[in-house]
Amino acid sequence: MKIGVFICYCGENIGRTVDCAAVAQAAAKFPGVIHSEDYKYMCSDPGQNLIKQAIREKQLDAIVVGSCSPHMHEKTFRKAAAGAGINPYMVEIANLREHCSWIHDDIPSATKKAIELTRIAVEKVKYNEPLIPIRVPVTKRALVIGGGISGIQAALDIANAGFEVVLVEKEPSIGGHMSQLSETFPTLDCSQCILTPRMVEVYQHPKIKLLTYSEVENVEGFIGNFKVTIRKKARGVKEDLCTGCGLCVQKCPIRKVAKNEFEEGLANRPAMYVPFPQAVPNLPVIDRSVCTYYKSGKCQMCKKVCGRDAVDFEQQDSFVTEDIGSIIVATGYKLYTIDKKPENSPIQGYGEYGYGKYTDVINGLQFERIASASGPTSGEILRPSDSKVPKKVVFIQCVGSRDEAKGFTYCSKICCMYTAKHAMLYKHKVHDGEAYVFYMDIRAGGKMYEEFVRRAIEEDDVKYIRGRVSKIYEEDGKYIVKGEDTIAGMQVIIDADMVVLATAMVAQPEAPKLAQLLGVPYDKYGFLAEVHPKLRPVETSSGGIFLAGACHSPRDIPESVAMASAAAAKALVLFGSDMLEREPVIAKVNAGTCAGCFYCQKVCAYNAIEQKEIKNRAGEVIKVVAYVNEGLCQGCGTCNATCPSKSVELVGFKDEQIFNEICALY
Amino acid sequence: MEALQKIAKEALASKEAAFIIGYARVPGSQKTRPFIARDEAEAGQLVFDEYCQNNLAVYLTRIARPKEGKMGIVAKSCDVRAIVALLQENQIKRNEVYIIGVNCSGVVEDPAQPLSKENLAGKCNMCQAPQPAGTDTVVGEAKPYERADDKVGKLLAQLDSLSPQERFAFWEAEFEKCVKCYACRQACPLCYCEQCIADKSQPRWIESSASVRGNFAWNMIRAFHLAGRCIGCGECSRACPADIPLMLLNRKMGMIAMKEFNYRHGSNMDDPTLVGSYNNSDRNDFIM
Amino acid sequence: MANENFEPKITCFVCNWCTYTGADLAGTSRLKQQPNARLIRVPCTGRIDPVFLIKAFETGADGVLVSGCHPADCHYNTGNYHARRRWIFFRELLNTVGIPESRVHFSWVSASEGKKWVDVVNGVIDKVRQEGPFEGYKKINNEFALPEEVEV
Amino acid sequence: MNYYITTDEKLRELVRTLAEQKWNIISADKQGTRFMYINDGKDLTVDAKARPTKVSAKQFVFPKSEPLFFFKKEHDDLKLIDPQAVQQKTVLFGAKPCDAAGLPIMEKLFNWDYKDEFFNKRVENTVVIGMACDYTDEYCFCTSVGLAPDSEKGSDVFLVPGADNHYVVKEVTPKGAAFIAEFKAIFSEAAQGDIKAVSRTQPAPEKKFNVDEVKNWLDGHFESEYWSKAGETCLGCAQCAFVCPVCHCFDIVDENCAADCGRRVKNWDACQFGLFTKHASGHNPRETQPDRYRQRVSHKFKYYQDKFGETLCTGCGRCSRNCAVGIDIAEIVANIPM
Repeated sequence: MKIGVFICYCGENIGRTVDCAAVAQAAAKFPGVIHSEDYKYMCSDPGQNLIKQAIREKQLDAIVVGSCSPHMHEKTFRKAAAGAGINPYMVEIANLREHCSWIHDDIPSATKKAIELTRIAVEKVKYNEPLIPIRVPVTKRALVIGGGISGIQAALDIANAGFEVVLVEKEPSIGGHMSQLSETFPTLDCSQCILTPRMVEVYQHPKIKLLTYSEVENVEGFIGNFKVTIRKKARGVKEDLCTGCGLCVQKCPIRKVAKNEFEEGLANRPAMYVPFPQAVPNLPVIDRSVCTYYKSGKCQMCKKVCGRDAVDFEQQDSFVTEDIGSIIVATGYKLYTIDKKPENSPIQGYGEYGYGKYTDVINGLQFERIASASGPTSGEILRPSDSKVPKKVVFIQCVGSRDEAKGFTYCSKICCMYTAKHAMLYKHKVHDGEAYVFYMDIRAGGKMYEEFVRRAIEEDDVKYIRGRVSKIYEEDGKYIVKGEDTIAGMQVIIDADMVVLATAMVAQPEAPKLAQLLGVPYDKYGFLAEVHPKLRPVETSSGGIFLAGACHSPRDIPESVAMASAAAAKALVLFGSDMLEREPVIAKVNAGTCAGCFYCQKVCAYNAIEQKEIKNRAGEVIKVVAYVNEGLCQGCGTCNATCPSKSVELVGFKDEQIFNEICALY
Repeated sequence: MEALQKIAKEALASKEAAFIIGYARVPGSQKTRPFIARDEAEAGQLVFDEYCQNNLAVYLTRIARPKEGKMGIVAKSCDVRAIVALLQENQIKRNEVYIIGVNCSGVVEDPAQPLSKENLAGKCNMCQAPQPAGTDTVVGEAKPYERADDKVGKLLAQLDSLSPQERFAFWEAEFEKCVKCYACRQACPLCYCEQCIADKSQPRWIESSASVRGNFAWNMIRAFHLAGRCIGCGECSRACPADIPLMLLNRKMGMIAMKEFNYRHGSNMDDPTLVGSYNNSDRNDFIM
Repeated sequence: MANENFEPKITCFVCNWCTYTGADLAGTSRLKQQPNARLIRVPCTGRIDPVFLIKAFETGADGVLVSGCHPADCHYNTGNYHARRRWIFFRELLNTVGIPESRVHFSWVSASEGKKWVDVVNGVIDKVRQEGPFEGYKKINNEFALPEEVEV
Repeated sequence: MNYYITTDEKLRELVRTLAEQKWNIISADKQGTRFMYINDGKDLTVDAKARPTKVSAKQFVFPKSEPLFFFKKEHDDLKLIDPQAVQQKTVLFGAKPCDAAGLPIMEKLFNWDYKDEFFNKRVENTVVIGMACDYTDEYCFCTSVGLAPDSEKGSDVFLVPGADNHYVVKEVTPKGAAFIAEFKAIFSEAAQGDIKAVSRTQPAPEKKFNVDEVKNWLDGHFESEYWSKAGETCLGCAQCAFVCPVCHCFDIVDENCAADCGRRVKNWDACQFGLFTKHASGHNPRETQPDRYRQRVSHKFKYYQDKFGETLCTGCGRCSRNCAVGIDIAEIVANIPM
């Protein structure tokens, strides 16, 4: 086999700590290597041309590129190899950047390591074999998980492109957190007014199958061919019969039995309820935890008043299974509940601001409801405890966020903007009121964002104090806010009527569970991980699964919408072809040596191992051996390691390849 | 003994079994050895007593399958575990074997000597049920016998108390003796691969040389492939011409199977195998 | 101790999706590491056969590190669970033949744990450096050294 | 032929002297498992009453694994490197007649066309101190293959146990004579009259078969029904061949030392392995275990006779004594329906 080695400087990135020329010279002496060279940027057009030229001129059978991570440019170099007429799988990458030059300082030892990494790749490529990608059909149907603004946007984009979408929302209505907001920064337009038409569009779209009050139960399969089981939770109301007249809700005798979730607990609701007036779908749901019928078997008022006989107390959770080609995760965020430490979380408690103890210490979403025209105070700024107009309001930023002691290292990103908005809304409605904002820094990057904050300070006279609040306590009906003004270098004490905490955005508590179902990595906070932070920000490491909105990290509405459209575009790229090419890295069985113990079948997560009878010429079964279904095998290789006789091997990572790699390390 | 011969003759006469894998006396000796009875006259040579050390289950995967009739086999309770293990691992089907269970009162370690507390096979020390279960028929009676010192267990405890360097030196001396005759493998009822990993040459994970290093690799992998599978019959140790205490490794793996998973292979043919299944709560404390 | 000048050789077997990517992230983040580790990339920890570890020692490794996705995070759903079950046996087996835990290390490092990867790698290197060269295996490997290289 | 007298204690002293002079010293181990290198007089085991060791002494002239050469790939070149030459002087203590006789038997195979320099050099460097045997069990049959408990075949020096830990020492070959001369202090010269008669405590093994009759039968019975039953319970391990003092089959394999170098090794192989005759095509001319067992018997009692006029067996009984399934080659040969 004739092997070519190409060592990339990556500008200075590799070249600074690795003597690339020395690596190329050392590689030239490896047995089997007949061509070796180095170049400034191997991934550039001239770089790729060097490779192609060498392949053609020296009739190379295989190449090794010493460059950045294979996750970065393996595809590029495979394509280049294919362009020069050799099979793209005759390419191996030595990771000289992420795994060498960037992590070492000492040139001699980094160069020595780079030579060894190159040798590993050369030894592996000796046993590479030409492979042909596997083609599988694509189900052109998307699943969007989460019906907030991100999910709505993604669903509409895909549906409008002409493909079917299943939109799953765990709450009784779509709309998400955006439907709770009063106005949006930096334009101060009404959140509901811009969102509701989108919600209705989803509901009415012929290509969108909307499953509210539903959750993803199980995910099987792979890109282009997922099978998703969805649990439709029992509403207690038959969706096909209910007209949404609302009579049952009006007649439910236990009016204020539960905290209204939509109003962030600032109001109550009955057992039979619609989350909010503009809910989509406009269908009520029975809260079984509080409903009299489920406690004593009595009442049934709702059932009695329903003219359509739509109330069904016996309704059970039901399951639907959908064939799906691509999944977009848009499960959004939650606000950090600061009064208690969440279970199994790195997040610590944050007791000292008195949230949960002092009625008028509220969080940002609660303030949104107070400021909202459709909220519990009809948009009048009244504090929850006594419905009086607060004359002095203190807003505290970074509650939880950017505070390692509390378990958060990240910035929640949107709080600077919404706090400015809150203070501004307050000043617009309470002209004689005073608004104070405690902040660490103002992060107002974004179109018209900085101008918006300046307006709050300069036009609306919001008093910004740079510093942290150390303590809040109640005294004579006031909340004494003790803080520090780090610019003035003095202690500040404010006797406030109300305090609004800009608490951190956290991931949905169920996000890790869903991520596990999907096989998508997530960070320690439960935010889902993209496959590359810069160049593939909406893709996950699981093919065909994309991310939209705040399930990935804290972000505001325009960013979420943009990300949702990006995710939709990724799904549409997938739907653009009828067949999908899959990596041909799959297991293959040697029927001759297989003893038929079927341990491989036991460890296969994809049911890809089948049993096959081997017959002699007389047609008698002489043994039963394992057989790999190429369509199902995902190429993990667990069967290969499990097989005692090594009768099943993973193409692309065969025993001989790995054996050679290990032997290259001497 | 007569009961055994009678059952074997009947099974052969009725064509229930094509042959009976059993024990026959070595002429002029009290020793016995494996014997395959194919007709009624040969069935008259079958015996069972305390000199029947062999685990005959090994023949179920070695011998040519009959076109008609089952493979008959004489099995002690420990041998039945090997048969159940083969059932668990798809090597035989229950309707392919006719199992004549024999109640056992312990077998000898050294067949030149009579059975005694001192001359009791190591496996009999570990025996939990001398009466075989799940067989087609059972003959004989199981008399209680006195258990001897658990030599393997003691040696293992001693080995565990050494430093890693000392343990390595211990095995270096033991494996140096290995001649790679693969008697351990061939005598093992659960080593049934058509091509052993040790015979695979592309790549050659286990060097075929009987070098110390190749012997380390072979013996470690042999023990690993039997981890959670070994049923403790000790045939590997007994077959080893170099007297390498192979059961130390097998026993260690068996102890882990018991400690971590409360599992004994070959106990029940419907049990999921240890390798090939997992539990979310499997031990994780050794992983950073 | 004399071991301070000893540079151990650590052979690492890592899964493609979590640990290899985590190591990429460590690189992208320019987190410095000692240069003693050599990574061999496999799709999944489920692919890692114990014979790899034996071969690593046969090729002169002083220590081995095996790393993959955290439980429940496996890109292939269950590969790491099956791997872990094998390790439970194999590490005990190695320990019994005198290849101690201090030379055979396991970790879960996710794609986002670049920092953890650095800590794990440096920790393993330090630990093995403290252990010193794996004299036991080096001795039995000697039989395979080219004659001119044999120390007489 | 000259006779000498020595004692157990003097032999131990000899070991100490030889160790100082960097000889390789081989003795049976205390457990009776095998022969091994020793360096200390106290480890010497010379016991006429002991059962033959489980593994024979052949590996000291025909190692179980022996590098023939090493190779190193260098870019487009391949360098061959010789292994370290066999030089060291070696002495094998306490070989029983059934062990010592193996050397001249194997010597024929290793010299009939190609002269195996590794084997020859080792034999040349080795002084075999044989010893009359005083052990018999049901597996012993040296008398059936033309040997006896006091055969000197293959020994350079031969010890006959006498009373009071004394040994009568016979010099058998010039090499043995030179050895005795070199270590005069150990071996005191004895006159014929000084040699006390030594009484065996064990009867010699009974003669179980006649090798000529066996060969005659084998000549015409390749396809005999007898074989199907004879090897039926054989599990196909190589124990019998590997413990045997004369089985000499080997396989030559290349092994990796590292990615770019390796060694070519000669390893013991055995006809009872299924792989022994398996073709690359998958076809196996010796398909079943009885086929292979026939080969084992035929090679020992026919083919080797045909080629070298000798029986490839010393009657030590090791293969049978160690067999996990009780296959006794002497019994099978004796039971041939002649």
